[in-house]
Amino acid sequence: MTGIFGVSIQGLFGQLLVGLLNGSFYAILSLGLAIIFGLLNIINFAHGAQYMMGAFLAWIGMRYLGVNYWWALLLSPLLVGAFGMLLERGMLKKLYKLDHLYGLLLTFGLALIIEGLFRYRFGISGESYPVTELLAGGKNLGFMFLPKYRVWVVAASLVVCFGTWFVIERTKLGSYLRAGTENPQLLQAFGVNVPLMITLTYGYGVALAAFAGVLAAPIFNVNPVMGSNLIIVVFAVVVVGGMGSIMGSIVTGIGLGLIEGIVKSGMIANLLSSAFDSVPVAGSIVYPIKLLLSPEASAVTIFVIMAIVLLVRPAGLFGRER
Amino acid sequence: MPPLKMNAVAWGLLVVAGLAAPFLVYPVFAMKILCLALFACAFNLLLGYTGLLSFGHAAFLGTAGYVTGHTVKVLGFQPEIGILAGTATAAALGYVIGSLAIRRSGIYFAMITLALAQMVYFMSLQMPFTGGEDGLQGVPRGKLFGMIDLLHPLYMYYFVFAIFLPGFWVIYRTIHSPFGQVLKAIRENEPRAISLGYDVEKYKLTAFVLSAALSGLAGATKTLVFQLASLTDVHWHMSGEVVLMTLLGGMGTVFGPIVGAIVVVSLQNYGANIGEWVIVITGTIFVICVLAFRRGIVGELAILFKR
Amino acid sequence: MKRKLLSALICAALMIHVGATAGAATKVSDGVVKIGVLTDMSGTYSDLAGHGSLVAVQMAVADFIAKEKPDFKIEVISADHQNKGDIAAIKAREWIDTEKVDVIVDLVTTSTALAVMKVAKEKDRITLVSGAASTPITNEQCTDTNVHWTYDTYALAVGTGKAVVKQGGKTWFFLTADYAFGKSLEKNTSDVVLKEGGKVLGHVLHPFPAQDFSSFLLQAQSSGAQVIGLANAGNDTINAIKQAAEFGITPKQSLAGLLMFITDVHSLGLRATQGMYLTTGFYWDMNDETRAFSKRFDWDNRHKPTMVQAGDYSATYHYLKAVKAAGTDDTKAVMAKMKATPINDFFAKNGKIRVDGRMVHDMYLAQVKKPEESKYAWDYYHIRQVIPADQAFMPLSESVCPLVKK
Amino acid sequence: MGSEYLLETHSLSKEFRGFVAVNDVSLRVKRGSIHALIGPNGAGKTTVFNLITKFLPPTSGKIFFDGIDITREKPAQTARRGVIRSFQISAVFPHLTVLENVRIGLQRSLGTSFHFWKSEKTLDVLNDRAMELLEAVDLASFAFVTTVELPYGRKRALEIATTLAMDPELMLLDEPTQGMGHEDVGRIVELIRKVSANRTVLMVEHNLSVVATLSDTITVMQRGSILAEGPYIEVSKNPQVLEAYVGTADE
Repeated sequence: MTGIFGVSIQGLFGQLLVGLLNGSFYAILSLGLAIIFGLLNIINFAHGAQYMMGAFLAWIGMRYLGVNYWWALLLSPLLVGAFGMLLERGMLKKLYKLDHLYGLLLTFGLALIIEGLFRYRFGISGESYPVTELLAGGKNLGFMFLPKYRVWVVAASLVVCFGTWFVIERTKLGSYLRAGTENPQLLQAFGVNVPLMITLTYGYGVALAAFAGVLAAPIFNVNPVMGSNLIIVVFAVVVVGGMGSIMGSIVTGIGLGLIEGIVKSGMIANLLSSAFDSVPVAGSIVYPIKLLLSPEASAVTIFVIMAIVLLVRPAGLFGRER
Repeated sequence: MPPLKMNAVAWGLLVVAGLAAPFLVYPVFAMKILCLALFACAFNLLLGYTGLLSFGHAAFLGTAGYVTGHTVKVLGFQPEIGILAGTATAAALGYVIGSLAIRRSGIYFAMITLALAQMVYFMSLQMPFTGGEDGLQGVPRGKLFGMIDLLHPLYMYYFVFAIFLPGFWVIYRTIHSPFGQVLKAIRENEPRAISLGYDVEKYKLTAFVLSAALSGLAGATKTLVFQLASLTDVHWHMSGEVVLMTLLGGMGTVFGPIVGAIVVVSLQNYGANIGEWVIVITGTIFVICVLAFRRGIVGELAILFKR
Repeated sequence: MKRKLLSALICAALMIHVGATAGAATKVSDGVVKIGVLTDMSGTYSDLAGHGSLVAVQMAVADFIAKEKPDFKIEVISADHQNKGDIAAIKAREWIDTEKVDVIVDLVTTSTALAVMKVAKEKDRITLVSGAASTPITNEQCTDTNVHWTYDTYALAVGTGKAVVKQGGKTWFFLTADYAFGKSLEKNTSDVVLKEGGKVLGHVLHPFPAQDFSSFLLQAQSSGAQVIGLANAGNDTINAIKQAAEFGITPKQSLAGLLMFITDVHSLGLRATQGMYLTTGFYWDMNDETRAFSKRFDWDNRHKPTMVQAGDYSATYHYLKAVKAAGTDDTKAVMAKMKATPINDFFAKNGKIRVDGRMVHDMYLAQVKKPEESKYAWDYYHIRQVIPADQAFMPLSESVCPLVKK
Repeated sequence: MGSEYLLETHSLSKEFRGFVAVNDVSLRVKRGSIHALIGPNGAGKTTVFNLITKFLPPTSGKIFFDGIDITREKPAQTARRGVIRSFQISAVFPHLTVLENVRIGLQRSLGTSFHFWKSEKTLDVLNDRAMELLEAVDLASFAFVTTVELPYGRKRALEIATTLAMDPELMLLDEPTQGMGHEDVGRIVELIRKVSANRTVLMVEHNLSVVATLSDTITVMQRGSILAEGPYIEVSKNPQVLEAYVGTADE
């Protein structure tokens, strides 16, 4: 087998491809968080719970109402987005003048409530959502089997991510949004209904989470904790990308997926082993680093990256210094 | 009532309640409250008095627990040596994490502490001496100074109380010290504190290490109480719990975190039957605290008494 | 993961006073036999244990009273240990000190089981572990006041491993959760695979818990192994199975779930799990006895009992019988009686309790049905083979429990 | 004693991502003078302040205080040399009492600021000096009030008292009269005049009448560069300055 450090070229290719698939999930979730942070200055801890709601609504629709996947893809984000707008109007709104800390704590509490209610109703084991007929199966690329559904996930999330980026960075509506982050009073003076804009923005960010949830439903087990498993990682993506930076969150999300793929392949750990293990002292010095970059540590990879990025570039890769 | 008098009354209540507690409630339960109250007070030193929200404080609680457990169980030292070792390790870890984290402030500070604590969690899962998922079980309480058998619940309780009181006193004194004045100034207006010639990073780091050490003291003691060190104490949920205790009791109040710890631990203990609702109720408390009750229990009471 | 951050509000301890009029014979300390059900009511394991475990224990008590007409009172209390060792330990201590609890049942997750076993040993009370799975419970950490009732990782690994190798699955690759439990599951299984003449091609450790398994599955796939052993549990297992189907890994390579419950199969559906082999201590649809039990168990028409819950019933009943037979609730006497009496009920066949606390009984090798074979709700397994009690568990000769005299 | 100029900057520049906020500014502040920095919004005045007090690192150029190169120092270090600034928005510690605010300025001299084991009562020795300073800014009667409850103008006065507590050689005042009513302005102007005795003051100020009454020298900045420098009479006649201010000096 030809390969680098115990991983075949094909194997690496497969890992990168899979990494891209995961990356697009991170991207779409962190994009929602970034939009919300940009305008509301709130870290939306409930994002994971809202993602879970999206997936569950799709499942409920299918199970009880006969709503198919495509309708779910449309309806679930709309419903969850509307729910988000209610939260914004009812609760978040009262916190804008306070320390950012309170927004974080409130949404943290909301996440617990939502998750608890779903747990109570649906139990912990979760439910299974089948892949829609049209996207079932896959294609054998020789080095790996590529499920059609994952290709669809990548395509759909890239379209949504870059569409959102385009609207925010290149249109008049987007320019209002950006102005709103800089100087809401001035924008209000120009006759823009800023509170409404904030509500809609939060709704959109939340709807993005739900959209990701519906995309995820056929891949992952739909269960009440699926979001809280993911949310801290996505947080880290937003921080690395630069809080509130749209492009930063997209690029970092995808990039992290790719890096995770490489770490999970075990290539880096193997490389460090082959380079240092025979050297007596260096081997034991490198050991903890190797541990942090081994496949089983892939869940920590993002935090290592985050610590490094924050020390070198405090505002994140794409963030602006203020 | 003037604040000073109020503090004296609170101290009196604290000592009396602390001495009487094992005769009123189940001693182990009271010990758990003391440990977590000390933890919350140490955390409050940062959040309430320096304005730093650490989302990774479980790392200090848990690491100290493991080190103490290992020192006592495997290396066979006496309990007081174990506690010292745990506290010292937490302080050292606090120095490392603190030096990295205090370079940034606000939400970034919270995120860095969370990230570094996640790494500590991962290490705890991996290192052979922690027992991984099963934890470090059956840590002996041993004999204090080789004489007093700590297996006796009352002896153990008063030993814990004898750790809590000075620990809490250090926090109280720190808050009301020249150093505490500077911390408050940093919390209130950091750039101004800099422009008055204070190296705020050094002050923040000192406060961070102090807070980490005292959290470690709490974790070390907790390990002896339960004879167990487990992943629970390094998990980020524990970091969230300590935020809740502080917020609920009243951040930036001296006695608030103690009240918060009593409420939260009681809920945990006596509410053990509610099952799924546990999470919903916890979430609801968070929401209510943030929306309507930001001063916390002690903060609101203080306002009430002032009127 | 966010099992629960904290805990709960005011509780009314759930107690059922199902007493009988006092006779004379049985000497029960403080007049009542108190059973504490300590389990995960809200977290990851609340479906396979949780409230259902409490229901099962209550059924056992009710049946015992109806059938055996005891001359002592029995009470059941329960609590949520939230999968935290310290909460479990404090609850156990408090129960024993203030509630005078005589026996603690269920104990899902190894860390809580070990913590409570220590407390019970110190206070001379009995623990009946049904939920937790790790082998240290009856090995290096064994106590003489504990019975490990339902299953353990060794039994599952051996049962499944042996059967799969015999079916022709000679080459294995393991997907292992990166913590003590996952690693011991992998080790137990690979030992069996090697002993049966199979080969282990490699393994990959994954973080615990994990969501996306595609990277790890690709590695398993490229190993070319016939069988991919899943040395993990719960949601990790579920997601791995689901994604293996998605990536076309199954049915070309087959999966062996080393710790799977019927609740997992239920949530995955038969399409993703069909054909898988798994070892279980109990299946609700095995015979009239089990069906009768399961029908009564189903308190809200949504649940069938898992092996953990059925084991709770069996253990509780056996314990109460021993109390009656011994004429006392003294721990030493009851333990002696329990160990002396063989167990044969709807759950356990050919059961007996060994000196290390292991209750050995027949285990079953099940294969998951194809979707078209399933006729009604929860109709999931073919029972392919009975694994006799003396072969199902780790032999005493291999046990490192200090109670075992060699 | 050092040179005639207490503070000098040599070709100071600061760029933010391609945008030049401060361009080649060489400033000389005479010892014992009141020196005003004026200019339209966005001229770079506050950035110059931030550079001098080390809150921002310069892209190029050097800063000398009392003849010593302080370009690479940390902000707190520079502050300890006696360069004390105020901020555009009032820089007080809102939830400390008025007395405590001033004491924060005084307490560093005790050398016990890291002593977390000492009682804060050890700070009481500073109370007399603190009261003197409060007296000087007419705040003695507010000593035990929580600062957040003071009216705006009083907060600026408190800020100056705290600054004085540091016994600064060079005071940097960033828009000391911003957002004040007419009466308050008058009081602050008097205060600045009073405290500037034996000190050097560099201030950014928009209110030209304040500048005219107080300052010895004026530096006018525009788009990051120095446009003109000299006494008020001279500068106010400079055609370039007039041009820069017409239409923009309407505040």
